[in-house]
Amino acid sequence: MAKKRGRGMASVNYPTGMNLGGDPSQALVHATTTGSFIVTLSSVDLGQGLKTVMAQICAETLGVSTDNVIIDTADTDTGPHCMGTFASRGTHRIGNAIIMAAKEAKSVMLEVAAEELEVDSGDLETDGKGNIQVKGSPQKSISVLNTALAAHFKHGKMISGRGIFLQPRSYPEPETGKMTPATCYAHACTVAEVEVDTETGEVTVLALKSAYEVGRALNPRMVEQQIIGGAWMGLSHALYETTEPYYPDRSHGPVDFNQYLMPGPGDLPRFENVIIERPAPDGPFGAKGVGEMTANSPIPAIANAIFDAVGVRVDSLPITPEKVLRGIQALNG
Amino acid sequence: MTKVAVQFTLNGQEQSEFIEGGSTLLAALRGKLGLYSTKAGCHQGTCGACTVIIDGEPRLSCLTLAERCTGKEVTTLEGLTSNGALHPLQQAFMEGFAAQCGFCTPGMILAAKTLLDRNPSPSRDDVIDAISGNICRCTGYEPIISAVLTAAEQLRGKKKNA
Amino acid sequence: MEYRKEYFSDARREDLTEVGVTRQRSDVLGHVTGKTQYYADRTFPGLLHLKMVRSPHHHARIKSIDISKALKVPGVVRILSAKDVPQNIYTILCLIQVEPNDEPVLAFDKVRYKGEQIAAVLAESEQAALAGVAKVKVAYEELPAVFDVEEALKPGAPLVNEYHGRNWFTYEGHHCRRVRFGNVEEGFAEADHVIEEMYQSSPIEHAPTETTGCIVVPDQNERYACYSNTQALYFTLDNSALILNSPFHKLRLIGGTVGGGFGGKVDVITEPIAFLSAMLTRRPVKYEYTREEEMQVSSPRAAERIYIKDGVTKDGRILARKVRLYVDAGAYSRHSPYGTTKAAAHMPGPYTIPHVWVDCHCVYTNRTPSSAMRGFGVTIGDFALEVQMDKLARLVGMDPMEFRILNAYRDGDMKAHRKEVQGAALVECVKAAADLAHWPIGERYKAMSSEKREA
Amino acid sequence: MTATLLAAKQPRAVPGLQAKGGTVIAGGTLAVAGLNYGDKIGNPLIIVDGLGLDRIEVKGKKATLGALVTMASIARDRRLKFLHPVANSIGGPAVRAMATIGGNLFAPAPYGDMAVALVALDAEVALHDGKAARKLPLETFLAQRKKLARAFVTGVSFALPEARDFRYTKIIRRKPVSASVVTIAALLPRKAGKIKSARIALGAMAPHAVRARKAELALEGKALDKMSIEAAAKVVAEGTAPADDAYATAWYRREIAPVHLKRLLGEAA
Repeated sequence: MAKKRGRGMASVNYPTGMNLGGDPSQALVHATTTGSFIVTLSSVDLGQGLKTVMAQICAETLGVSTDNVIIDTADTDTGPHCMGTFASRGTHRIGNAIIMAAKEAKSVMLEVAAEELEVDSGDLETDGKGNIQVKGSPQKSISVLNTALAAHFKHGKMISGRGIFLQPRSYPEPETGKMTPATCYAHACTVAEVEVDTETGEVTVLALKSAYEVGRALNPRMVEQQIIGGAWMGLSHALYETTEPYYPDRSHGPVDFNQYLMPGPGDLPRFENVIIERPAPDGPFGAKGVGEMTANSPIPAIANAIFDAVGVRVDSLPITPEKVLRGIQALNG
Repeated sequence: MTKVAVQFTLNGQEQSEFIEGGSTLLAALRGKLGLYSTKAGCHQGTCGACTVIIDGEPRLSCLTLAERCTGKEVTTLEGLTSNGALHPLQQAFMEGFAAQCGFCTPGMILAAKTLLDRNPSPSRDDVIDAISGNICRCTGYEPIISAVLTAAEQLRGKKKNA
Repeated sequence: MEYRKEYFSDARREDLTEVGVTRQRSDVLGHVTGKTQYYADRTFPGLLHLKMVRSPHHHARIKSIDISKALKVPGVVRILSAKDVPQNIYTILCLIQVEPNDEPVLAFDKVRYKGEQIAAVLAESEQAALAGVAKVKVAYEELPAVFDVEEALKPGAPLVNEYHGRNWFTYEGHHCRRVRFGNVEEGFAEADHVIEEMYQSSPIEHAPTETTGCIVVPDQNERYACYSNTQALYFTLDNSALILNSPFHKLRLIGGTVGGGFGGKVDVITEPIAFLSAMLTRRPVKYEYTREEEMQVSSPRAAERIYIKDGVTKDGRILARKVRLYVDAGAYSRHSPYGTTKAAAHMPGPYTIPHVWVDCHCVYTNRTPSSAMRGFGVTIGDFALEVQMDKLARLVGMDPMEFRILNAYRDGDMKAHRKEVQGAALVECVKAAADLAHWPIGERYKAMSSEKREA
Repeated sequence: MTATLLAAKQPRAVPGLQAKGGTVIAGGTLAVAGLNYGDKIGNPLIIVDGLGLDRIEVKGKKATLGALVTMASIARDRRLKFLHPVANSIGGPAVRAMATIGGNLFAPAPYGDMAVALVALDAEVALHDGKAARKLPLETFLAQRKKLARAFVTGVSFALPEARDFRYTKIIRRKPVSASVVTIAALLPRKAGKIKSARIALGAMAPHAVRARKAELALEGKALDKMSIEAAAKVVAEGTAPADDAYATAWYRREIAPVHLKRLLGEAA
């Protein structure tokens, strides 16, 4: 039995948001009578955790606890427009819209608090624990709850805000392709370690070791979810997946999860990851979109590792055992 | 439409229902009993999202005729929480960030439960085998495997202390 | 997961309390107790089930559709065909001014891929709807089909989509999306080595564990609520209203909790026909893909064929890169014209290359229309680029990490699409990955940075 | 549209019900999936749960398994330890808890791994044609299974091998369980160091499990050594008719069958 090991690497970048922009999203923020904040959206959580991160962004902007923010999505009768959840745009576009809405709501809240405390609203700050206080003299404070009650029942003011984020549309120049596809890019580099069975062409991915530059990891464990799930998908694309195994021939297309091959829980490599943060000037607290990118660098890294192990280049996806074996046989003449 | 009677224990409660002849347990649970934790991902027996426990064994409710459940004990994810207290598996899935879209989670947890009920000290390979019929497209499985191992550890600790 | 905070340390705010820290997912309790409500976790009295009559052919003329026997199947309530659809021809990206409308909601004169929708059978149960589907008789005259992107571009290839009149999408008068930067021929002439390689992928399925679907429910006031797992509510609402010729305010989309998307749920396929069915029957209607439909009929990630020709100096500088990229759009546009432009914008990868020439073709063939998927327009391009980079590094005898660092784009460089680089971080990622994998790189490369180009 | 379930009271009643268009539901893993997709499945659905066909009997050196014995119950039975790897290679635990021996005999390639093991074991199939109960060698049954679809399989029986004489491997793409690229089961009884009546069965190398007779001949009377293994591997794919499918091509299956036979027998040597 002959097994050969190899390693390969690949580095990539990925644009945040819809290519060429023109993809707005909106948010409404308002306080309840008792100082909870509701963010109303028509944005979709596919499982990546949008609802959680949007609550964090709103809380950070307002200076309240994340637990105090409720995300109400997604109903077109109540939620303002959102272009949708795709193109790694959710955190960036909707996050920015929420920051804008929350800032407006916060300024109303501070105005009310200022009247209650008889100070200038510019001298106020939130303490993140449910209070609004005078900068430098925290003993002079009012709770967010009492501020909200006062706004509703005493001042007749609505603590609310509207937000939208739009990266204006860019139109490519037809001749040269001059365009602005995106304003910020995330980055990744993956090292793949593989073992190749030279008699059968089977590839085992032993490890995927990656560095990801994400702007700012707003919720580190959830970024890690994207990274590991994405790296797994990359491995899956590299070695397994296709709806047309004999493309461009249409035959033998899989119709179930037995035939549609993806790595199972027994095919997992060791995942090791590090995070780098270079905040994007236009990202919410510097964040860039990373959901899509995480699947990309493992694919060529694995292909390059296979070459390193057995000297076979498979330049077509997926890299099946058959393609590898044919390559090995061709090398051996 | 021919209706037929079925009687079984569902999450500890006697259940008798008239269902359409030939319908699956999955259809009965979701359509008739309003228990939506059991998910329909393929109706082919290839995704595991509809996994339930019948008489201690994991079963695919999409391939199980409801009428054949007569006299049997059926557990769905709704049956795991007792008086609002989470099962250690549920706790471990939460704390281990082992769910993303959540669609495979009920089936995963039930598949894992049948393992832990039988084998309190599973190896990593035992866990891998237990969830091998359940497809997850989001997590890459790794956090799920860790969560099941963590839950097993906690369950063993509980037993020791009891 | 470890942070490498030594990079860009001065750019990082340290005063944040709610972001930058892990918080438990707000939806996870629902997930682990099975209480999270997905679109299908609802029961409506009188719900009708929709099943689709689909083309068994890759390319055929429809001679006749006979629904008479199907209407007699017990439980079948109504069968819709193209003539029932107010604006049957649409294209989803008309919302961002992509033209022309090129796809029928229900096929009538021709089918252009195997699995294409022809007639919607509405019935009291799924089984009845399936039995109805089996009884719809469609007579076809098979036509020659084309499955290969380069074959499809040749003169005399079977014409896939008459709305385009040719087998490619036209970009402002050009047969492809192009990028021209510098002069590649000059670059090749200056290079020590020139290589050209071809890369190929095949279609890939999103495979969310929850299949695509929706339930449309009429309310008492002539409005229609659609519970959907779409990734984009307004995209779906607006396209549906256009197809139905309906005032926008009559339609309502409810969703937001989805069992995995990955780009597979941005097409607008199930909702318009479910809306129409609910309008015509005044009953709730569910249209959900089976797993088989999800895998073979719903849009996959496009197959791509990519030719990359590079000129490189013996000390490892890439001087010129020429890319010809073919996106297999399948029979209809869907999101492919957009994805093809995104692919062009992505070239030549995160590297600074003085001479770049890119032609990205969006090509129509007789297969399931492709559409968006995680990494749309980029994932397959990255595979090709990065395998090519490995080949180039080996060709000039350089370490592949060092070769990437040397060519990596830096702040202030000009990209091929004539946008100045800002916020680059590729060099740092490569260095950090090398470190993580104990992959030695030279001091000269360790000293390099994305923030400035070394002398 | 709805289906009617009918519980058969006697095995002999089943073929008659099938002749009237009924379908036997054993584990349901194949039939109910078809039902869900609107396949024309015969009605009524014949349920055979009450016939005592879920029993495993071991008497002396002989095992008899009812048609409704599941993969999970085989995998739990200590007397059938040598079959555990076979049962555990089929589906995930939920499928194993449902899938039956009887169903496995009808599973089309690349499914039907238990049948591969049973062919190597020279199992006999017990069936009832409505008039009489009879027995057929499994190999004969598989070759005629389309014709025999109306007969009701009640169980299988086989002689228990010495554990060390039985070998099994299943090559898969997705781990730990997936459909077969190639499955090999081998029974290699040895006497005085020489192989006596070798049986090698292959899965996914034909529409149903088949024997690799040339490979068996190459081993017959030989010591299990490098030379005999090489000789057997060389001819193992001869006469097979594997298919191209979503998992692999026929070419690939033929190419790796010898490699895996070598590895399987090498372990045993």
